[in-house]
Amino acid sequence: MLRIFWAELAKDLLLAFRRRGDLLNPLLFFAMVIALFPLGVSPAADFLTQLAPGVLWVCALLAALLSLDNLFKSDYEDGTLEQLLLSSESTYMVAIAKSLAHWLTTGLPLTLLAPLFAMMLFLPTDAIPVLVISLLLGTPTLSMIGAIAAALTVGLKKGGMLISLLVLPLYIPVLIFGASAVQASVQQLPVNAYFAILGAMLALSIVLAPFAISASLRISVSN
Amino acid sequence: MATTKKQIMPKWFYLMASPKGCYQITGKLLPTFSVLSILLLAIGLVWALLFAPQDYQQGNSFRIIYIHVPAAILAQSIYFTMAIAGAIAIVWNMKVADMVAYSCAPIGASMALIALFTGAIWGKPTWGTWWEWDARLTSMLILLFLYFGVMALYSAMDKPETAGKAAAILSIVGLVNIPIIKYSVDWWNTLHQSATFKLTEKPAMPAEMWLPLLIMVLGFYCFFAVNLMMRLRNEILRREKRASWIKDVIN
Amino acid sequence: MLTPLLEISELYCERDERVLFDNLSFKVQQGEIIHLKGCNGSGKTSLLRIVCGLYQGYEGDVLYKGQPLASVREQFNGSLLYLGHNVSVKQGLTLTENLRWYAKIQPQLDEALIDFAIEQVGLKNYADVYCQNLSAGQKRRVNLARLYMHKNQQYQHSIWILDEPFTAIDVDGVASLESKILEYVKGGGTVILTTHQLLEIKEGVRCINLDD
Amino acid sequence: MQFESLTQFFYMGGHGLYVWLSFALTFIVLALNVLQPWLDKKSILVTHRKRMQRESIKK
Repeated sequence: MLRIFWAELAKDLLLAFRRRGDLLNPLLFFAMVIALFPLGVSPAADFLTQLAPGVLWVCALLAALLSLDNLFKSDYEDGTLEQLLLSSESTYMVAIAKSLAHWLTTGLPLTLLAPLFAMMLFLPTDAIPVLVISLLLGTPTLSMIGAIAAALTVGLKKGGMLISLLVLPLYIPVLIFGASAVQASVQQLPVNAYFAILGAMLALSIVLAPFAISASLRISVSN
Repeated sequence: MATTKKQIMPKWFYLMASPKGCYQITGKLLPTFSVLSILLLAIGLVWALLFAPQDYQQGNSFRIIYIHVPAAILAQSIYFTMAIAGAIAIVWNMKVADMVAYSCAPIGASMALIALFTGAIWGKPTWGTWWEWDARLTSMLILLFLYFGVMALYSAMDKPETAGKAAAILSIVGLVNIPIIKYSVDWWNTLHQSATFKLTEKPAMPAEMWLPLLIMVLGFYCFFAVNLMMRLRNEILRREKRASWIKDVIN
Repeated sequence: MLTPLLEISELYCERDERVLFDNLSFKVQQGEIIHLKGCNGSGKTSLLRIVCGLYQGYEGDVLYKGQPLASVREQFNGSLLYLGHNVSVKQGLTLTENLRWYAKIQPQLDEALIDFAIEQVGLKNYADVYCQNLSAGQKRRVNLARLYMHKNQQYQHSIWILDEPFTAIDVDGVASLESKILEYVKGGGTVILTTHQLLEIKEGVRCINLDD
Repeated sequence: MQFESLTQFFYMGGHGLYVWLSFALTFIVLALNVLQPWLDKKSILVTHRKRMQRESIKK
């Protein structure tokens, strides 16, 4: 049961490592969009401070979203996805492994880079740990939910735009609580409640999403 | 597999489960429901517009409630229906349930649309703005997005069977999320105190106000039933083109 | 008589407005070699995918040891090796890495046999080459190597479903593959394959023609 | 009866625009919902008839 999990995780991470260049793209996207806000709206410090929690979270969310398209694509195209579905080991574990790999290659780097951009948006330093923790709890959920949409659209020629359409409404709760947590810490309010809820959503998504993912994969392959 | 199911469910269920049986039954039910819905909507409309008293705060703009609330209720219960049908379609891999889910999506979307329109229009006299980020409207907007997602997925896939299954999964995922979304939006709303005074939140409505509302709600439900059956029958015709009984229908 | 390993009954399947099979039924006994024939587009690949449980857009039953496929999927998958049209190898991994991954996700394969398998398909010198540098035929053979990794004592009740296994393979490759298939079947294995060439193997081969 | 005259009924105490606009939009959307499947059915039947003719010619 765990055997296929590790095998799949190792495979995806190894492949990702061999194409290191691609790992940078979401991060660069993150950086550029962040830079757009002071340019587009206003560089005034107090204003950006107000904006920062929402902007940081929205950008992280979009960056994670854009990398979803390739989550299952290559496996689907070269046929290894079929072989995975034909394994006697559980597809549930495959789903978790793939989502985890996606998080490790996008969500985690984004989280680690976030403080840097938080500085650029004048987010108070004592709010930065909260930002990091909220991203740590939130971005895996995004990967789990996003994997469902990726699995549903993997068989389609032009899945890219569709994924965002399917997944963004489902991202809203994570966005709300993630951003609110940072907001609260900016206003010196307690944040534990937010973390608890983000954690709960993460747990829920880890338990339920893989069912949806594996079912979607079977459907997509059968198309 | 069918044999194992036989014991579980009542007989009519299997009649409905077969496209042919479903087509015939809905054919019988359609006229009744059409008459019923027209009647209810007509009565409700006249009552709501002419006889229902106006609200002491909102005056006559309050009459919008008689379409806003039914549409909002329908939008939610149709999504529920769609997801349940989708679940049945996947678990028992039942064609008709799949088609029901498919037919639900556009109706639900238009209900959500109506709820949003009327809510916005209503907002103008009550809040002074066309749009207010009020919790109800916001979650209704998100619900509309969910509907659009399901419909987009349907239209993106070329094989109806696959499209049906995929969209079914999506709608189930959406169903799981709806309570979370609602909860989060409500919280977000209380966080940023926007609308001081909520649409449709009335202290104990008098009977002459809520009776027509009740009738309108029933009318909308009947309309949904009629519309669903129409679309469902079309879908059956479209997909069962090889079946022999279709030929009798066509000629 | 004993229950057949595989039973396909009253299969109906249509793809893009064309009926591929209408109430197609056949049984597969253990130790048989089923040779699916038919012109291009006669639905050979679709049939194989249906039997594997990869393609669901059909009506009718596919039974494995008398059980519907969906209900015994794990057991069935555990005994199945499917060789599809796709090469099913990761370009970014070396030949050995690919096979090791297969050995991990498909327990009926033996990791210890990797080197032997690579040698059998004549890619000894390519063991550590990235698959993106291999030719089409060589990639094909990487996938074929899985057949040589099948755990020897587990031929009983197991099935190979091979879609055009001989394409892009040179003459001696074909010969060795056929002898492997023969050994496998002798050991109690069962094979369903499609190919346009005629097989050297004769005994135990049953042809099913999808054209009529 | 809440309104003395027809003009008052349309005026709705200054809220006429909003009330009538929302009711009109609702009506339009509902009407489209009925119309679309109705037209759809016609087209489906036509295509089916065409297909059956083709197939009967083949035989």
